[in-house]
Amino acid sequence: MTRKRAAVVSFPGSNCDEDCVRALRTAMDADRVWHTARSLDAYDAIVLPGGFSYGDYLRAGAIARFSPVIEAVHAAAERGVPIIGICNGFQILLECGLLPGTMRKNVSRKFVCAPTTLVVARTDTVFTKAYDRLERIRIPIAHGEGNYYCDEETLRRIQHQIVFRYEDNPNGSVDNIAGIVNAAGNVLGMMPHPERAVDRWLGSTDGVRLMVALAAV
Amino acid sequence: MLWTAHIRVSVKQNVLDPEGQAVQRALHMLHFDSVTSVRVGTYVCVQCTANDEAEAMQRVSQMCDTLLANPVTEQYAIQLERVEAHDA
Amino acid sequence: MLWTAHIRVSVKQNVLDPEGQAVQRALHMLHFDSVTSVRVGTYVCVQCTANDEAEAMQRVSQMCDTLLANPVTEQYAIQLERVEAHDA
Amino acid sequence: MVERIATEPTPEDIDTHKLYARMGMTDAEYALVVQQLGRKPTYTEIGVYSVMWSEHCSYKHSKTLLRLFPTTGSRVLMGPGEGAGIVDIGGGRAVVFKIESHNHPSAIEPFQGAATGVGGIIRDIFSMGARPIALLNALRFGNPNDARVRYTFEHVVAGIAGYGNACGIPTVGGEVAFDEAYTGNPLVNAMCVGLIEHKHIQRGIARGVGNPVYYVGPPTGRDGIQGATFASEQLSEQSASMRPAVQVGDPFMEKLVMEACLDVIARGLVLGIQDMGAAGLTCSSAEMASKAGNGMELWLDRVPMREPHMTPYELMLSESQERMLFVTTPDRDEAVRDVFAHYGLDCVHVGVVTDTGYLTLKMDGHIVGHMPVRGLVDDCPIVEPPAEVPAYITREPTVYPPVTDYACVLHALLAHPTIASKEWVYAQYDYMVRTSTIVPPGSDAAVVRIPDTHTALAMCTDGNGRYVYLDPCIGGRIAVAEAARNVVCSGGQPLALTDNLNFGSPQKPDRYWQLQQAVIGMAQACTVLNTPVIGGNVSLYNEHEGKAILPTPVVGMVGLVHDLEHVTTIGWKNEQDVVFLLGDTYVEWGGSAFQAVVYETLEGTPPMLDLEVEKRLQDHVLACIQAGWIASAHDVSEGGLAVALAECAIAGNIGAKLTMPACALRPDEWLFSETQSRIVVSTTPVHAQVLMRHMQEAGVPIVCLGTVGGNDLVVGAGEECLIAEPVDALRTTWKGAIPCMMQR
Ligand SMILES: Nc1ncnc2c1ncn2[C@@H]1O[C@H](COP(=O)(O)OP(=O)(O)O)[C@@H](O)[C@H]1O
Ligand SMILES: [Mg+2]
Repeated sequence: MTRKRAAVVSFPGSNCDEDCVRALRTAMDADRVWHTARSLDAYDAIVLPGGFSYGDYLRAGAIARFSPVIEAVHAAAERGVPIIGICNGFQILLECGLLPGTMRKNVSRKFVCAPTTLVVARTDTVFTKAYDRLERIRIPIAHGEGNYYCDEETLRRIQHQIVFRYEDNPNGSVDNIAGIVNAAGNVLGMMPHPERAVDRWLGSTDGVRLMVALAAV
Repeated sequence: MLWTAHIRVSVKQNVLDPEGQAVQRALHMLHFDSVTSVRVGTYVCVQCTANDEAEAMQRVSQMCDTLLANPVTEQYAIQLERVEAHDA
Repeated sequence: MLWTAHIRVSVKQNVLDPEGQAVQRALHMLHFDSVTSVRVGTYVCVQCTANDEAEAMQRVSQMCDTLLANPVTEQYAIQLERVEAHDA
Repeated sequence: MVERIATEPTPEDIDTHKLYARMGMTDAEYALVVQQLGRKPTYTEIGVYSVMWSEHCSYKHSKTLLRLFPTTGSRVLMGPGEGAGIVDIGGGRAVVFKIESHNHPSAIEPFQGAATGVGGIIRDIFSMGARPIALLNALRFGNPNDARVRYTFEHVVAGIAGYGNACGIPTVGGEVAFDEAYTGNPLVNAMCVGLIEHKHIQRGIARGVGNPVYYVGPPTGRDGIQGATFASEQLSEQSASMRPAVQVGDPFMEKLVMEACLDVIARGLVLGIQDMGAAGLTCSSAEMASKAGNGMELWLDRVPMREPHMTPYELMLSESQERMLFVTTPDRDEAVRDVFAHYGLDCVHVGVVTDTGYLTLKMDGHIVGHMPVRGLVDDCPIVEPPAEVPAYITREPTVYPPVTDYACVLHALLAHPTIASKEWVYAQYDYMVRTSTIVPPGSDAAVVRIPDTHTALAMCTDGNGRYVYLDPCIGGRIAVAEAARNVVCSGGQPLALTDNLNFGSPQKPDRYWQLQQAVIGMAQACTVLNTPVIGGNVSLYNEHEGKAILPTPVVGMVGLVHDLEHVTTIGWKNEQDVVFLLGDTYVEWGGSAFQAVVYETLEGTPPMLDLEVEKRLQDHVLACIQAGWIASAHDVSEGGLAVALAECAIAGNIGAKLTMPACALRPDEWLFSETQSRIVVSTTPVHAQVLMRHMQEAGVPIVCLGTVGGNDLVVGAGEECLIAEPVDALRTTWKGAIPCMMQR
């Protein structure tokens, strides 16, 4: 079997791109791809990493959504390619409509960096099949706008799309949402950083199974 | 012709505004007891050229729809002002 | 009497506004070529009681001076509106 | 012929009305400028001289003192003199670091002042060609009962977070202390650490006559003009209005400029590069020319401008942020432009390296300034002001009556914002980005892995102004020793340090004496502990309406962890582990947190520090850590032994049952005195004997205090119980203090 290859898209201001590449490489090949790329056809998986694309000016992800690469991301989403948006990447996926809802400032109105415990709500996605249902995993967060919001009607509709919930809600997200997938199940957005939980020196290895699952798609 | 558009982007009425609430609490702590509600949003001031007010309004609305406001949670209001030639 | 104050807080003219510049570049990227300048600030909508317009204005200015605007880098403008009794 | 700008005062006006005085220049300095030029300077020229000869750029009051620091060592690749110092760490790699202050801007606009301080120190690191891997800071604020102090604290922290987080550099450590003395004049010192391969090391040097000089970064505005001079004055009520415009940071721009500069450097396209920091274009151009022994001609009309009608004076003195100046060769023009274009940046050809030895400024073809580079950079008259021992200095030790409720005092100490948990602060910093942070904020030193190796760097900042106030020489020694001790406790071998000297006006003899004595004490410690000074910063005139801050040298120490397995943290680990105290304890109340909290005063003499004792302690603790005998290590500092023990318990989330050894001290003295050169270590029962024997043979005082276990911290003396507190209760006090203070 040939090794799978992931694209980690760098936007101006992305800053977790290198971390994602390093974490993915334990399981698969990974390249950094600059946001001006027009095609992502060569890749088996796509990661939109964390950071402050375009300085997070106006709203996080609002400007990145117009980068040339986003069309290719839409196309890949339609083809069923697994796509993960982490932190700022999640915000971008919301802004470009690949996932429902929106992100607002943390209720504390402060940036928060901390280890958190997530409860895995779904294990039947390509991303989470290596976890146990309702398993508690340790994955850190680092964001100022991670307060997930959608209206009640939407919340009812996406119940089945919720993949991760916070055990202790750190930012005010509705329904303790930390990560959701699209209806088709191939686009995942999550605020916590799995790439920061990949070896014992970092305090948790719970992110590794996500990387491995992605490589096995 | 040059126009100044004052754009007020704010959280929709039926959506909770935690930032506004935090500011309201802060104002009460500073003894501004007369305050009954606070909403916080973004103010964007755009200068642009257009042949007339209608065109300016149409352009600025389009900017709001595509970039400046998030349709899921935000609404916007535009006030236009003509900039006199010698200022431009 | 109840008043609505629309407060526009913006970066002072001679102070750098990186957010405004980033938004301006984005608007140009989206082919809004008519845009000549963008400043981004905060919009605060405060409802408060006051006996008359002058008092309302004085209260809201004070809120701006103490909390809502940073006097070193920001300026503000206030628009007042009377809220009709049945709305309040 | 040098022409003047029509709207500006004439050289004659400047002379007769002494306009130079407003720029902070003395009559004698002005006379020297006239002598250097052979004529009266124009407004532009006197502006350039005034910032180059300000304290901030010329170090005129501190240069002779800084020479006392040892600056060389077998690992030192570059000492003071460039943007940052460089230390070899083997494998063809080196670590680059520096600390810098942004005290005065932060006093006036806390968020932007702190943010731009971080931005500036990051540029110092990447302009050397190094990849920034970590940020630290040292902060001092006044009494938090004052609402303005809380505002400053909150916004300084937000400013540091806002900038560092967006640049993708983890803020991994630092310190925050509160004392009345900093009320009108907070301290904001930021430190950046970078990694570099030897072959990529850059210098800020304008090499090669005829080579083009480029400007990269955002356009120049009227930001912070005369900022360097401003940093050399004391604060007053007028300061706030004096500034036409504060500098605003744009971390997004910084990130792009950083990536682009590291890219052109890695491609070998650059001959010399320097950031435009204090005094902007003036300082960077003059220093680059000076280091090469060349001249430089700048075409100011080509400098990108944010506002119309900017004058040469404004362009030369502006401190707009995120700008860099670099020199390359003419044939690389296109390659350089391509790299910057990739990041969406323009670079502009703004001048040329000349052989004249002059800095020549042209605007629209007219010469508007022509000044000798050497004169600007090197010939600022050095001042050696008189020093005088302040009247408050005493040799009398302080004595206090015994306290009886030890737990109550312990809680009061833990609740003191200087000692309390700083989680409220560092939770706002992204301390994990770059996925190399092995020990996050909250231990003695932060530990950051060196990518692709099994080694790491330990780093911290330290400096206790209370000790320095009472005895600057001893206080200076302690600052260095404590920083090194923190690195050792984390498993690192101290390599070198950077320092920031935050003091009052050197023109007042008692304050100059504080500076002088502190430098002497620091230099002594550097020599004995074998940690040379590879760079630093001096911030004088830290006064508010005539009242000086506590004299506060801050030491930023970096150490090498030779193997990740050596990484050690403060928390107790396992039931049954044995707790030892290394080092002797004396009755030393002067400058202690006990004194601050219980008596709300600052008096007496600080703890003494025998450098040989300190060195022996550090060497042997490190050796035992490397031998694998130590489970946790924590140095005893503010709050004394009681606080150190509580912190070990809270961090490890486990209690201990301990006993005060029989000695001549009262329990409160043993618990709260701040005697130096002490470390609390724990070890598994298996290693307890060997550790004990090793220390005894080495001549390091060691006593066994008891064992780890249970949910309570219990300390007894003979039959008497001194402290018996649930660890949860201690944690609640310690963690809750700052959030509670900020909710007021
Ligand atoms: N307190 C100090 N201790 C050691 N070196 C210092 C100290 N202060 C300044 N230096 C060194 O003097 C040199 C000149 O500093 P300079 O480049 O003018 O500082 P900056 O870049 O902060 O404006 C630098 O290499 C700096 O590291
Ligand atoms: Mg420098």
